[in-house]
Amino acid sequence: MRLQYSPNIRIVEMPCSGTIDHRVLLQAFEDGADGVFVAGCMEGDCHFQKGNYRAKKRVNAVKKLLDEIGMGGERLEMYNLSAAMGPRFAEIANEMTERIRRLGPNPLKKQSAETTEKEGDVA
Amino acid sequence: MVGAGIAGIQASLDLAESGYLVYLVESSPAIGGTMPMLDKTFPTNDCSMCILSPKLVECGRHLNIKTYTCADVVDVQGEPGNFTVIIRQRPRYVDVDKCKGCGECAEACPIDVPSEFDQGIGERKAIYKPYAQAFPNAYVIDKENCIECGACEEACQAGAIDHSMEEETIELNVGAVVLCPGFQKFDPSQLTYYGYGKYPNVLTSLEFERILSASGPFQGHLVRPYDKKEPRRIAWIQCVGSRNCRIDHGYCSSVCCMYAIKEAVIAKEHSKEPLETTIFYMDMRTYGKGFEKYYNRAKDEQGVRFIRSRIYEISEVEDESKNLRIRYANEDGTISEEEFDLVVLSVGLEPSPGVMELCRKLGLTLNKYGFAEPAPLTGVGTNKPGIFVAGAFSAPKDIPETVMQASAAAGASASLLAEARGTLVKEKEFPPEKDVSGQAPRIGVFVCHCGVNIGSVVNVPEVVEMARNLPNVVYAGEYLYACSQDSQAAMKQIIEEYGLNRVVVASCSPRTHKPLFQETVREAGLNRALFEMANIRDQCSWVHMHEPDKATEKAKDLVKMVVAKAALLEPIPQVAAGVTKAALVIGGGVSGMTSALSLADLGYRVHLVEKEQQLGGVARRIRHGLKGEEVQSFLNDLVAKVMSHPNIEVHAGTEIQAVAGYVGNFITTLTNGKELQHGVVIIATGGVEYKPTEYLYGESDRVFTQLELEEALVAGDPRIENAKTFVLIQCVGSREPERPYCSRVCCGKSVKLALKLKEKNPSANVFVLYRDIRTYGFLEDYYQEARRKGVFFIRYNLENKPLVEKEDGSLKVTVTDHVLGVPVVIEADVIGLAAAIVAPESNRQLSQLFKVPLNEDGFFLEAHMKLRPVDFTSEGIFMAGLAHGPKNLEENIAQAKAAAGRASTILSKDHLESHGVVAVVQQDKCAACLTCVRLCPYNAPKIRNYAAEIEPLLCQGCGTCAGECPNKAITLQGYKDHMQMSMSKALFREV
Amino acid sequence: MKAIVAAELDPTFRDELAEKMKSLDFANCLACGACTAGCAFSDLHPDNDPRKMLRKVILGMREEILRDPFIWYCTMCERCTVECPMCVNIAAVTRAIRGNFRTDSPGFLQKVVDDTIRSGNQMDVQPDEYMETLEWLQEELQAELGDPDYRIPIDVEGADFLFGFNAREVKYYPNELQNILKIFYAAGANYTLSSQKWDATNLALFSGKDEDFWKITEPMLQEVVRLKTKELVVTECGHAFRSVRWGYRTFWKGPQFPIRSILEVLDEWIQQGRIKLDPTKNPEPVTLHDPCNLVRKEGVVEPQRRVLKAAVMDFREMFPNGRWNYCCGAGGGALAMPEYTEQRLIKGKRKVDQLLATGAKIVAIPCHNCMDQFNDLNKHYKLGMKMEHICSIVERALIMPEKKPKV
Amino acid sequence: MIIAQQKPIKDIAAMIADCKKVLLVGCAGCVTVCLSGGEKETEVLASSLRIMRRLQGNPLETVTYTATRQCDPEYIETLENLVKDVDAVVSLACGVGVQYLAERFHDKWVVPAQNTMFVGGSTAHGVWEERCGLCGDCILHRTGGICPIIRCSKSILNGPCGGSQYGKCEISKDVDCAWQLIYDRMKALGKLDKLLEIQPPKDWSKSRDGGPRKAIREDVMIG
Repeated sequence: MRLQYSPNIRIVEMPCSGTIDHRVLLQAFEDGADGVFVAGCMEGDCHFQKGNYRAKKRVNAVKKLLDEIGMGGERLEMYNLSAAMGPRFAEIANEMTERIRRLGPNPLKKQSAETTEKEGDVA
Repeated sequence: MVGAGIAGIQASLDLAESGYLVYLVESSPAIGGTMPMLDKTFPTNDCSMCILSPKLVECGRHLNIKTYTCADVVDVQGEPGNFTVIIRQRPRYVDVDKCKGCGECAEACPIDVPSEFDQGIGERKAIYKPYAQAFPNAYVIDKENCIECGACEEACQAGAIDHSMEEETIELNVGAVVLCPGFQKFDPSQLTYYGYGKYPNVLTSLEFERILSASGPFQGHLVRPYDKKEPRRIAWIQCVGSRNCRIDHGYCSSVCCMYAIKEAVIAKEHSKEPLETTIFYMDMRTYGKGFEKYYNRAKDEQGVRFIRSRIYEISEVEDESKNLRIRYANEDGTISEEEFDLVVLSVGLEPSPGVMELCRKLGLTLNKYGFAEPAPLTGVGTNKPGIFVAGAFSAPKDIPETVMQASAAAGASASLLAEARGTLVKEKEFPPEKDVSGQAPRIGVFVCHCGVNIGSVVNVPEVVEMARNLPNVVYAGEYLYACSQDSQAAMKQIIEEYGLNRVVVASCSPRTHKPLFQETVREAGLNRALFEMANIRDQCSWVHMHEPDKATEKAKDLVKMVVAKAALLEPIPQVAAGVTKAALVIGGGVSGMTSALSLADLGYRVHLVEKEQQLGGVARRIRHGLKGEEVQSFLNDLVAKVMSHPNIEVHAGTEIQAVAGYVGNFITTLTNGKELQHGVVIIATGGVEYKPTEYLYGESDRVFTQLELEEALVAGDPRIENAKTFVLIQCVGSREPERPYCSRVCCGKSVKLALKLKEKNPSANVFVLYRDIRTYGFLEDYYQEARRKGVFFIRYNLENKPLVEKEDGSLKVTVTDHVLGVPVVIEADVIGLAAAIVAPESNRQLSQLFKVPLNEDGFFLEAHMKLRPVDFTSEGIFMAGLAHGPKNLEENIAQAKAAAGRASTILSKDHLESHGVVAVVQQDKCAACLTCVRLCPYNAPKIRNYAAEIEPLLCQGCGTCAGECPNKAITLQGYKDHMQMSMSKALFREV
Repeated sequence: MKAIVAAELDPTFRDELAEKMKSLDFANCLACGACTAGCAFSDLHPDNDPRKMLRKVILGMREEILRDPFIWYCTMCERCTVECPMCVNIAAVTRAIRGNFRTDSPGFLQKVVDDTIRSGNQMDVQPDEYMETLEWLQEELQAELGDPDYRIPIDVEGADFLFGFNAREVKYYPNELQNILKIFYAAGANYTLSSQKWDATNLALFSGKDEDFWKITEPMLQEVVRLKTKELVVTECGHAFRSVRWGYRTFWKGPQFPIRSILEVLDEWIQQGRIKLDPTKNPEPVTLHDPCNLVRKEGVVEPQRRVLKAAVMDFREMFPNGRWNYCCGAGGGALAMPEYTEQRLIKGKRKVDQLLATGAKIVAIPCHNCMDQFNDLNKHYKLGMKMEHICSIVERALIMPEKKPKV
Repeated sequence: MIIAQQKPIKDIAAMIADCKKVLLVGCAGCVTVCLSGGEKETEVLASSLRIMRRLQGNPLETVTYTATRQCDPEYIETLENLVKDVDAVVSLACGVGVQYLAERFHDKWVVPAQNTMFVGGSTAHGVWEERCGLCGDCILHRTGGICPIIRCSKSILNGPCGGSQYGKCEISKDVDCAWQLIYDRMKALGKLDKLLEIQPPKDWSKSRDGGPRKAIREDVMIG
């Protein structure tokens, strides 16, 4: 449908959101991601029945962990949408980009002082 | 197979996959028919070429399909099972095997002539290839315009050009013939008042498609051919060459309303400046699945103007802009005049004279418009046994219906030749798989332009340059169309030359193109799993159109991530599984029974499950088909055939309890306890008539639904017999916010009911209150017959619906006449409501059992609206009939045969190969903590000797267990954690 | 218009009309609006929308139709449905309603029809008056042609063609008849006039009563048989030409013979060189009006253009023209309905705009009804243009042959 | 099996606040089964600690290893070269593992990442319940297989205490009264009379009250 959305998103393809692992999420932040979101199917529509429920539990666990370690849990989010909902994906992409812009770049970057221009245009 | 449009291609693929040798005869130099000329297709806005090219390549490369281009059938003799077909192949003057499609010859050729493919707007040389992804990927010489200068011969290094080629006559011996030669577009120059051919800014819709298309003469840049200016105001005129008795084209061409909306929407997308689009129409006929939503979105959100007025004439303004002026009448009779930069004529479809000539020779009966209308209630049959029809040649129709009819024709031909299955076919051999274990990764990166779809936004050379110095990359190159046949050949050659053991393609969506590239990688001797795709089109160029530099930046990142993952890819062994040669058909209506019979005739066992005690479904309540067919007698002998067929076992009065297994090996338990083993499933659970809440339904015994009215009429109910005034109201429950879809059959049915009422009592007053009369195709003749017989048609709109009131015992209907603009007050004796067709509640439960999705309206969601209308995404499960969506009996029968045709492509195989992406347990790390056993919905993991073990054939590859195994003993092949982590690491590490 | 009560609708009206018209095509109507857009006058004044009229017919609103002004406003020019996709013919419907259902025939339309039936011609010219005028013309021509034994052939049997013309050419504009006869003379035409029946016009074409119509036109056709001529040629008059052609096709059962317009004959003569023209005689810019009956309904389009191009220096087309021309506003017997003169002049405005756009000084008008309308428009809109028949223009450019051709 | 739960991350971080490099050791035994100390949890803990310390501007280097079990010397022998240059070792095993590491690497500071909770089993995925108190002198044969020491809040031997309502213990309505369970079971088995026998006070010397215990099997000892 060629809907335009923010170009700050990089997509990692998985067969199902149920494949996501706590470490992969944490690793993304450690590597420098400013924000991560997991897009799974609508609740109850998962082709593999429970994949997206498990993903939501794991994402919530990691969100709690991120709060505890000072990174901030809002940088990670789980969304549920179906393959047919192009407009919803674009909306999420823009919404998440705005949220991360508000939160600012990944705090680890400030610490390690070298700025990558990934988020160059962030106000 | 006569004609290689989408119908010919689909039918050939289905038959070849079911074990039959197919001769595909195409009169033009390349297969593909009209679809390659289209820019986008409705209602998904997929690029037509992108969804077609995998099928083109699959059909082109298929061992069991022999394609004859530039060939026409001249004669067919013999009887079903043994036909001799004479075909005449015109010389191509280029040897197809030698020609690499490199195009040097065309460069050298001095002759420029208008290109037929580009509808005469673009140009081509005397030696040309119809279009980029054409199959066969070879050039052809157009002798009329060739001046025999020999320049092409010199330029051709492959020595493929041979001017001495002559016409050949070839004789083929076949068992069945499928005629699907497509249609011819109506030539609007004969309607002088539109000025086509006289005014340069009046174009046909197909010409406009070429202007919109990225492979078109202007590379998708929307300009007027006349002065290359970008138009600001475009008008579409509907019913050009359709619904016109004056030129004996009284039928409706069924597709023009939808393609006009699509062209308007896509044109808006192509123009930087705001573009005003207007469609002049009589009835907006968006009756297919998802069409109404598409129309509403175009109208309400995308600002396409719809003006209900048939255009009298187009005149040209005097100044040199040659813009066009249209003087048209509004619905209230006032006159408006507007100027447009461009007018597109939505030309209809008509049979091509050459084909009609062939049909006459074959003794095929054509209808009064020259179409080969199928024998009633057969979907694909003709008056000649053994000869079937499919596609727009049988009636003007849309691509999904064409594909359904093609699969149905394939199914019908297959069942005719059931014994000969598998006798003439060859298996596909692959070279032995190279052992790459232990080798350091050597990655090849192939970046695609996809015409301008990627190249116009993402700076492809920059991406290739970046990819060249990524770790482990030994080759990086760019391709205009990575999916086209020549690029595939180049890829194989480069894998050989550079000794690649990993391949990355940066192009479009893996969903449509991964299998195609994996096939090529496998043909080059590499395991299919050593391949990964970066989607730099749907995730970059398409969605960041107006930010090219950011899109290029993102494309580079995606390639970096995928290359990092590619380095870690390991070969995955293929696991084969047997196929139970039996089918489960759910639903004993006409669709279910037709599918069951088709499969049974093919020699497979069929379990037909019906929740009622007797077969028949909703068809039990239908007396006459839309064309007057006797439905009850047809239904009874269908039931008789099913009950008596040795291969069919009917399970009545029972439903599905539980489902296990996967394609080829399903085990289903019924509520009566029986356990069935089968290889495929066809869901044909039908539809239910909506119980209206409007128009006093239920509060007066004189308000019927259509089915009730037909039953009462046939039974001679006194309420009907002595009624004098009838009011039929359309769109009751359909095209409403709660059910934003058209139930498609009610207009045809109301017209038929009105005719029946008039026939019974000519002096009766019959009113039909409608929003759009959607009697598409040849149903339009019945609409005209109803008007001639004095049925009153009054249009209402959503804001001003008819008012039905009870007034001292009688029903009063008030509606505003759409021409005179004054209210009409009708004392109705009988009111018939065109109640919607809704999805049965049981669909939700079935969707859970088989894990197949529903769309928002509750009907089952097919794998692809355009090209896989009867398949589900999960393998081995198909659908037919009202379960897919509202359609009439004829169309349901075609879809039922199509589902059987598709299912037989699986049942005809002895074993299936699993797709390989499954979870694996590293036994020594497993603490047998039972997490995986408890989590897996498919019961794939079992604990054996103190550690978990996953049954590869049961595992669906979802990775839920891998994500939660506490000791990381389970990994999902192809998607291991360290692969995903390597992608994020690569993303943020500066190269 | 008040609310329509379905019970009061009278569907039999539709069938009655169909029986009278011997066609039910009008019932195909899709109410698509093409005719409303095609009608050049539907937006100029109320009650001129063909779609609304036909809707009343289809719904069976008998009373409404019996007093719908559209029936008399419509000039029956057929532009609306010339390409109707459902083969509806609004003009035929209007005419059938006028003739079979309406009793309020306006102005003196019916009086003229009755006169024509009685006297054989539209202007009630008595036979002696007719013969005197011809004799008078004969003398004039003998003087003008300098040929004392020139005779106007009357009742000459076996001639190539019988010439039928318009009563106005005898009653008011004998000079125009003179021009025609002079041209015939120059071409050495082998023709004859009839003493019994010479006026080809027939206002019953507009009144819609077929019995009246056939009473008037049949004698004209019978004259051809009586005088044993090879064909019938009709003067520059739209509805006269249409009447004899339509009558011939619809009712005539007698022997077959061609019927042509004088313009086709002039064109033939010019091509064959039987008459020579000197265009410099007509220096001023000339434009051509296409009468609906002659051009759209009977298809005579090119001959008059070739004739004019041979006869004038500066010929300019108006737009639209030919089969798509605008009616002058006076069709359908409007000139015989003084009470609708105002509507007629409003309709004429569209034609005036066309004329001004061409910048021509002379308007060639091959039709008498149109001629009256153009004269009214000339005065009403102060155009200051000359309105002429094509024969007058041709006569002016005529190069008379030296010696006297055999008669 | 032994059930353990991870300490809050702040506490773990506090224990190693002054360390620059630590070794985190998971255990593939009981703590993997109770989802608190396997390889996955070890690496999640490591990653969390690294992020936390980097955020505080005091980056921490971590090495992770998951032993098959930490309660057998041979399995922790492999840590020999891993512990060389680390400032501390964080063990995700139960208390036994932590002490084995401490004993083996006496020059290394070893800290527990878990709170070893109890000996029990899972009643649902993610839910564990205590069942055995390791008293060293099992009396289950007298109570139909239901242990009053652990499951009765007051560990009385001759219950019920009379405070239970509707079969739930007076301390919490989520806790079953052990003796209600024992009574129901013995009644079902028709052995109610056995409950009449008065139980003498338990010999707690067999439990940890007698000091840390040792179990020796002469027959299998090597050398």
